[in-house]
Amino acid sequence: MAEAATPTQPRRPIESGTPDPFPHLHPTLRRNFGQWQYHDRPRPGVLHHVAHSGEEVWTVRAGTQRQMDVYTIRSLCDIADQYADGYMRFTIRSNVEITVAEAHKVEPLIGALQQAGFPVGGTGPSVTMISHTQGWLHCDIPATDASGVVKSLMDELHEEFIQERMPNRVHITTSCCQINCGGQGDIAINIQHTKPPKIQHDQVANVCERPSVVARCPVAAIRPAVVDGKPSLEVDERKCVACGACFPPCPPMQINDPEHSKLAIWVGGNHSNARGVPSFHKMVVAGLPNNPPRWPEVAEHVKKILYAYRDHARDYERVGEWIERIGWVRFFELTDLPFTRHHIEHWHGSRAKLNASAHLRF
Amino acid sequence: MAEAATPTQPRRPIESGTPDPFPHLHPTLRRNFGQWQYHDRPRPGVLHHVAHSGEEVWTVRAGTQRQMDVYTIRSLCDIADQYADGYMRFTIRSNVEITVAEAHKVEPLIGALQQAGFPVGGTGPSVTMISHTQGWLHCDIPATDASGVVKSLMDELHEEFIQERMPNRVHITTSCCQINCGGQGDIAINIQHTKPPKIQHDQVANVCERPSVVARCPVAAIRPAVVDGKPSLEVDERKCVACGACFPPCPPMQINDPEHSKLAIWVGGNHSNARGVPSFHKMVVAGLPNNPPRWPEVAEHVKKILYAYRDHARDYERVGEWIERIGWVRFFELTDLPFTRHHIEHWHGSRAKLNASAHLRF
Amino acid sequence: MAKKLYDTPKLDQLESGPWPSFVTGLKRLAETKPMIAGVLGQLEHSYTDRKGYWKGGTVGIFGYGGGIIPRFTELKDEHGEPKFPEAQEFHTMRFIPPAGMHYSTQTLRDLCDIWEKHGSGLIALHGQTGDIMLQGITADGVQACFDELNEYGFDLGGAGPAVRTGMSCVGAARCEHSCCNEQKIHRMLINNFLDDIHRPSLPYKFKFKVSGCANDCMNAIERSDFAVIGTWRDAIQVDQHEVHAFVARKGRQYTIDNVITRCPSGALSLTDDDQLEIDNSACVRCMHCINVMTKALAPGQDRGVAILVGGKRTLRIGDLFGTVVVPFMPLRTHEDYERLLETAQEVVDFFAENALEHERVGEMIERIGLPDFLEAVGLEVDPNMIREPRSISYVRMDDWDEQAEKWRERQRQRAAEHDVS
Amino acid sequence: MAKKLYDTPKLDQLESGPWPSFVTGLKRLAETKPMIAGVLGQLEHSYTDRKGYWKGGTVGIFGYGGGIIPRFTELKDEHGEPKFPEAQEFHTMRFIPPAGMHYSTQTLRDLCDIWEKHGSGLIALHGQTGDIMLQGITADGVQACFDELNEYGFDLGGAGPAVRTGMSCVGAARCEHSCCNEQKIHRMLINNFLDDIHRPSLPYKFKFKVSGCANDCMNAIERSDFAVIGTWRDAIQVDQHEVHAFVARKGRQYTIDNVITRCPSGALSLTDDDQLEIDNSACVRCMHCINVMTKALAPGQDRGVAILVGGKRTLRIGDLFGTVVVPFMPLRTHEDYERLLETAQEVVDFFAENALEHERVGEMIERIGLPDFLEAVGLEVDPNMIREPRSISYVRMDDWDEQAEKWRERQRQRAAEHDVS
Ligand code: SRM
Ligand code: SRM
Ligand code: SRM
Ligand code: SRM
Ligand code: SF4
Ligand code: SF4
Ligand code: SF4
Ligand code: SF4
Ligand code: SF4
Ligand code: SF4
Ligand code: SF4
Ligand code: SF4
Repeated sequence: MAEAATPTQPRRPIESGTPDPFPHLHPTLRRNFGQWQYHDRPRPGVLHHVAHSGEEVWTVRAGTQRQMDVYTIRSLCDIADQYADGYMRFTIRSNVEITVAEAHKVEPLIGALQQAGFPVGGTGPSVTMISHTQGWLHCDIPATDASGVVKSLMDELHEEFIQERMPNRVHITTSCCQINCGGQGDIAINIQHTKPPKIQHDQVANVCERPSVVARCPVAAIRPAVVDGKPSLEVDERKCVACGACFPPCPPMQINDPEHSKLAIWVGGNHSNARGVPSFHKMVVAGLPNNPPRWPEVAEHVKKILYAYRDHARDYERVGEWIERIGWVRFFELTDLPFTRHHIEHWHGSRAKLNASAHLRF
Repeated sequence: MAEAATPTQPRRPIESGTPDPFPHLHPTLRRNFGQWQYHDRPRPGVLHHVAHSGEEVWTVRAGTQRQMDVYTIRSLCDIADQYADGYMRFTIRSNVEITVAEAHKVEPLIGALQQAGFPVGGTGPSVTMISHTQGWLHCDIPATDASGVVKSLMDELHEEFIQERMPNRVHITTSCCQINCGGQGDIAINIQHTKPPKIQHDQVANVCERPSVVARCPVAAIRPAVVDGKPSLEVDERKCVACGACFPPCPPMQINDPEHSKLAIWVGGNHSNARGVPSFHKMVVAGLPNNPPRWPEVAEHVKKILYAYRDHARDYERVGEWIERIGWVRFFELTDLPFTRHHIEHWHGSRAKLNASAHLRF
Repeated sequence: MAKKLYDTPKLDQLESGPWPSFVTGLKRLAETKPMIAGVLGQLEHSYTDRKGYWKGGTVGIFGYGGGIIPRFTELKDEHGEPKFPEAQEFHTMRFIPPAGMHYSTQTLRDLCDIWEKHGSGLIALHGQTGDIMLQGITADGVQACFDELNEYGFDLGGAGPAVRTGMSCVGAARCEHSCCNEQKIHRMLINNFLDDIHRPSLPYKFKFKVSGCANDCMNAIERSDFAVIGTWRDAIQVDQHEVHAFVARKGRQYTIDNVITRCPSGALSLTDDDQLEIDNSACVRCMHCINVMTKALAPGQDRGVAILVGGKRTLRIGDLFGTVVVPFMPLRTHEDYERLLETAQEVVDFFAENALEHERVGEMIERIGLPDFLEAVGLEVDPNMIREPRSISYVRMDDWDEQAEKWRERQRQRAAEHDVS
Repeated sequence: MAKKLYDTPKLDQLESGPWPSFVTGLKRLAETKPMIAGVLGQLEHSYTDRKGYWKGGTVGIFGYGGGIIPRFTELKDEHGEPKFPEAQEFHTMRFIPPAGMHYSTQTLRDLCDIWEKHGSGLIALHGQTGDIMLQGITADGVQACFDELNEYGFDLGGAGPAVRTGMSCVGAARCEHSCCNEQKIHRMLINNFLDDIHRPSLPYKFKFKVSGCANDCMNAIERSDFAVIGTWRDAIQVDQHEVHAFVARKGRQYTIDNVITRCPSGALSLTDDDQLEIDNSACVRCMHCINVMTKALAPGQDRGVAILVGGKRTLRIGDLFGTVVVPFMPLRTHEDYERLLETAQEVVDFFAENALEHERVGEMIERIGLPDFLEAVGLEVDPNMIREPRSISYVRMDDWDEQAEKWRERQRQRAAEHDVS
């Protein structure tokens, strides 16, 4: 890449930004850049792309744990070197993709990946890798873990990763606090706090810029206060929606709670513009316990929803489209989930979410 | 109806409320109440209903001026007596409906109505009577007239009333101030003020309850003020959206202006639930002059829109459904209307009206 | 009889053209009614200046607080005298018509006669809220006019912060789509609130409208605070023989393009032998297919009404549609009707006590949130009340388990009821 | 080499099952990296207490203000000493990967080697914003690690109130749907804002993402402040021969049910001889038909990008999607690319000067309104920017004629341009 510079102390950074990917592209991809004609999927986990030039490539997609040790990465490198001229890429969902230009290399490549413990799949109408965040491993504000949640769920959904038997692709996301670094999901598993922050009043003055904490609260529930003679903050507990937005700028506003930070499941988020416009996911279950190391209640509910989708949706319907067609009345019936007052949105502009019509289903 | 009471002074009202309609129903309707099987339209202006009993009725619909003198009403009574056993009804759009139980009476009835000056039509996919409000004739806050606007437009659209050659029914509404007593319309013609109220400061103290006027303003642009030593009100002219909401509770807040109260046209309002859910109308043209006695600029624009709809919509598409299908880009093209910053909504929750997708039309 | 007729060159232009002219009618009245002559004169001024010249005031009849819309002229000469003294007063009396706006000609003739005696002879049939508007009477005349019409059987409608006159569609009287007895519902509701109609003391207006089906010919969902809409719970009634006839007459392509593909819930399909298949659990009861194939299709037999609360037009926060608060209420028995009345009473009472001044019930719901409103008026939540569940996580769900249990309990009850019946 | 490995009974349960286990990887590292042994110990505590134990702080490298996420342990014993002193510091360095996340194995191996030398050996490929996350280094180590990787060709990504690392889809490199050169756009945009990446001084974060078509595989519309999405203006390219082959292979019914009726704009029809007819003026460029019939259909040839501004996730006012501010920008010439860059610069500059503290650009637009935003950054209004025009009459339109004239002028210009070309 860049030329080595003579070291000086202190060294000025080379502000090189985003590296050029061309040196990292498989030569067949490089040659046919922008000249692809179509693709198909000869089997789950394999994409077969054909260029206008007639050249073809087969890409094998495999799951990883994202949080990888260097040994894992090197084992992937070994496989790519042996079968694929020494190139690979990663998808936005931390799957690895290794491309070969010869059909006969596909099966051995799949074998090598599986052998090394990387499940091959995640293409087409499958459940691909869950979008991954930090959690207890690294973040400063998580109420749950990310790596463990993802591992637990992917273990449960492994068959759905390696097979393509969903009506359309299923994108699952998780987030380990209500900030939600994970995206919208066909199914999203997110932390939902249920109690206002417990304030460690003695620390507020040292750690928090009070006006900016006050400004963060979406419902104006925080006001400056003096507690035990020290400047602190006070929360109007009836107003507080337990969102946790005050916690990052002010760690003494303890929002995380082993008991009261629960998990909620949302469905029908969709970023793509295929057919319908992008849509936000909607809450369907809350109050699930935060239960490491394997969060069985979450897996149980996710599977209930996932299999209702698999069994009832039409081809190409994403989870949200399916529900839109059958209606929410039937969704709650099919999944046997309770419908409560909390499903009804009450936020600015939320009237648009009410049924302002005589369209009714029974 | 009720028995005559012995007059006393002061007399206590008989709180009889809504009269029973049964004595006013044509006997065939009375006999088949709740037992209708289907209907068709043998010709524009005529509805033919068949009951499960096999009995049939033909209803002839005709336009009226709504604001009727007793002579006009009596002439309708004469016709109903002669052809229809002495019954009639009025529709929500001030059309009269006269029902006969014999097929052979239909043509003579039509003839008599037309003869007396009542156009027969307004059924099925036609342009029916425009919803009518008060205007200069009677209201205390109008910026334009209603009767004259309706008469002028219906003169222009007469052919569309007596024929059924629209893709679906067209409901036009008008309103003579921004309060909008007219409903949502496939096409709506509404007053749109463009300047803040001119305050007659010397009268405010006498006439207006200041706090309640302040409370009426949707953008909090009004504050109490003392002008020339008298308590009055003051408007922040940059905030004011010229909605006129302050005018009814406080007539010295003169919002109506011969020059600056303009007319705007809105399209795609729909109250019915057939196919899509009910929808609000959307503004497409503004700045049209308030031009009595015949408002030609309004008629010109309404016809432009109406005939674009007639020529391009599919059967059963209401105006709004048609535009939704072809898209707004094409609507503005087909009608040759300008698209401006004012078409973009900027009000609470208006983000839902922005295009938050890659769905684009060229 | 009128002293003079004023020149109205602008208004005269509204006498030409095919549509019936109100000007011609007014001129006819002006012959004998000086008030109307004055009104024409003033209206001509409005057409010239592009300004209105009426102001409000207070006019009433004994025992009632509303129902009359007073108008006094503001068009004065340099001495502050009315330019058209005959039209100094021009009040409107709002009378409630029979439900469905049906009339015997006898009643209409009597109405005309009585009105001609006391007032100007100008009648609007009808106001947008459904009133018979008798337009043009002096304050002196209203009591006698009211007394005579009231004895005859008419009552004043609403105005001001009151329950208003209601409306119901022609419905069961002549329409095959009707899923309920519109006029019975209409009269029951309105006649239950007569005190609130006649003595305005609510925070703001409150309107009832009844449409017999989802076509909503009364615009009830947007134009009333409490909309009652007929619907059904079971399967659409299909006469396959008539389906066949329809397809034979109109063609397959036409049927597919105008019926099958226009169903908003994709619930329809046409079999190869021209039978119509309906997925009734998907159907949203929109009425479209029934509208188009009215001879072949009809609403199901398990009929009732849905209730939507909160419609209104523009003021304050922009137009609102009502939203579903009762997805289905059967209306078979006396008790069923009682329940409807109770629901209306609960809503009006809660509105009366909790809305801010000049706040409509829809705006109040917007302010306090639908869940709290439902709880306050004793209605259960239901997925039919929403387009979709919440997307925003800003909510406190401490009591999730409790709320979930409520639902489960209701499901158990429902199942038990089904077992019994 | 590690002094000790702690007992991790809970985490051990995450070693079973078919999915690759991060725990197994961490344990492998812990053999030689005490920091990771400590991290495992602390994580086990988190799994037991259901609490996180990291706090932030300040760690940086010379010349840059961001790019490193510092973590210090909060898990202390009764004396206030870290329970796992090896894991007292556990910072993450965010490095920018090659656009599209392509790697030669050589580069990956070198990256592993350098990181193993300076840090823990734990690498996340990739963060949700697209960074290579090197996780686990002490403050002492960061400068040397950065220097070595920076010399090698890697640069630090964004953190804090800064422009962030960008993302672009695999696109032209391997995808037939690509309507633009994603990686060129991506690099041009990001590398133009390096100062704003490395020296955080914006009101809040600002993200760029590039997807080559409306499938938006980068989730750009919701997850970036400035989304660039490939699209086209002319007709979809159809190979009727391949359409035929598709229908022959899949069947008519399948084609109708999965392609024709799934078009959101009703733009498709299948003729009786299995030709596909497309109403390209209705088509919204959603990609569905092209996705399903990729061999038969392809985006048109007049390609370019749309720009949507304002996407973000939950904080403050709930999730927002970006909204269209440029419906179409061709990207053929050098000048075209310059225009894209200028647009981005205008947006970032206006954001920098006008957003409140901790306010994203989407929230700012929500606050000031799209029309004012467009005017401020010099973009023209277009009906493609809205789902539908305003329904609320609360607007001041004093300057209607002037605004209308602007549109007419643009239409004239456009017509003139067409005449020339
Ligand atoms: C590799 C990747 C892009 C990258 O640069 O990393 C990618 C690659 C492809 N996507 Fe994607 N998509 C990728 C993430 C996404 C995402 C984002 C995400 O996963 O978070 C989306 C939007 C997500 C959402 O809406 O929630 C996405 C929505 C689509 C769609 C629209 C699907 C739909 O019907 O809604 C298509 C079209 C299709 O499936 O034919 C598509 C199609 C494709 C195609 C078929 C394009 C092509 O012709 O090569 C690629 C192979 C897909 C396959 O798996 O069969 N891709 N695709 C991403 C793989 C992620 C993974 O490992 O699973
Ligand atoms: C008489 C009247 C009810 C009344 O009690 O007064 C009425 C009567 C009928 N309506 Fe209506 N509608 C009447 C006002 C309305 C309104 C309200 C309005 O006009 O302000 C609406 C909703 C308006 C809106 O959405 O803006 C309305 C939306 C419908 C629809 C739905 C149309 C659609 O496709 O969107 C139907 C169904 C249909 O056309 O088959 C319908 C159908 C009918 C049918 C066919 C019902 C029947 O089987 O008898 C009636 C004859 C209609 C015809 O004109 O061909 N009626 N109908 C009203 C006549 C008004 C007039 O004089 O023109
Ligand atoms: C007469 C009538 C128009 C007509 O010519 O038909 C009418 C006339 C007036 N309306 Fe209306 N409204 C009339 C039906 C409506 C409707 C339609 C409906 O009821 O279906 C609406 C829309 C629905 C709704 O209720 O929102 C309507 C929404 C308003 C509003 C706005 C209410 C809101 O919350 O947005 C006002 C303003 C107010 O009440 O402060 C208003 C106020 C008025 C006032 C009282 C103006 C005022 O504040 O002084 C008008 C008296 C005019 C006059 O001189 O008689 N009028 N008004 C209608 C009543 C006649 C009747 O009783 O039958
Ligand atoms: C590391 C990462 C998750 C991951 O494991 O992949 C992450 C981790 C954090 N995010 Fe994030 N976000 C990460 C991608 C995202 C994304 C996804 C994206 O960029 O596509 C989002 C949603 C999109 C967006 O920008 O809105 C996201 C939305 C947030 C937010 C909410 C922003 C908002 O306006 O709503 C915050 C809160 C904040 O910035 O104050 C936040 C804050 C944070 C912080 C800095 C928490 C904090 O305030 O201390 C987390 C640091 C964790 C750590 O210890 O490293 N993170 N964050 C992702 C960045 C890695 C990378 O650089 O590649
Ligand atoms: S979702 Fe919350 S806890 Fe998880 S990485 Fe993002 S900021 Fe941290
Ligand atoms: S948790 Fe959210 S709502 Fe509660 S005080 Fe903190 S910021 Fe406000
Ligand atoms: S729309 Fe305005 S001016 Fe017209 S009748 Fe209603 S309140 Fe009066
Ligand atoms: S016209 Fe409307 S916005 Fe202007 S001051 Fe009056 S109420 Fe407020
Ligand atoms: S609302 Fe329904 S029942 Fe009533 S008249 Fe209209 S179509 Fe008939
Ligand atoms: S009533 Fe409407 S939703 Fe139901 S089947 Fe007919 S068209 Fe479809
Ligand atoms: S966004 Fe479009 S161009 Fe990019 S990878 Fe996905 S399908 Fe291909
Ligand atoms: S791209 Fe989408 S909108 Fe366009 S024709 Fe294909 S399916 Fe229809």
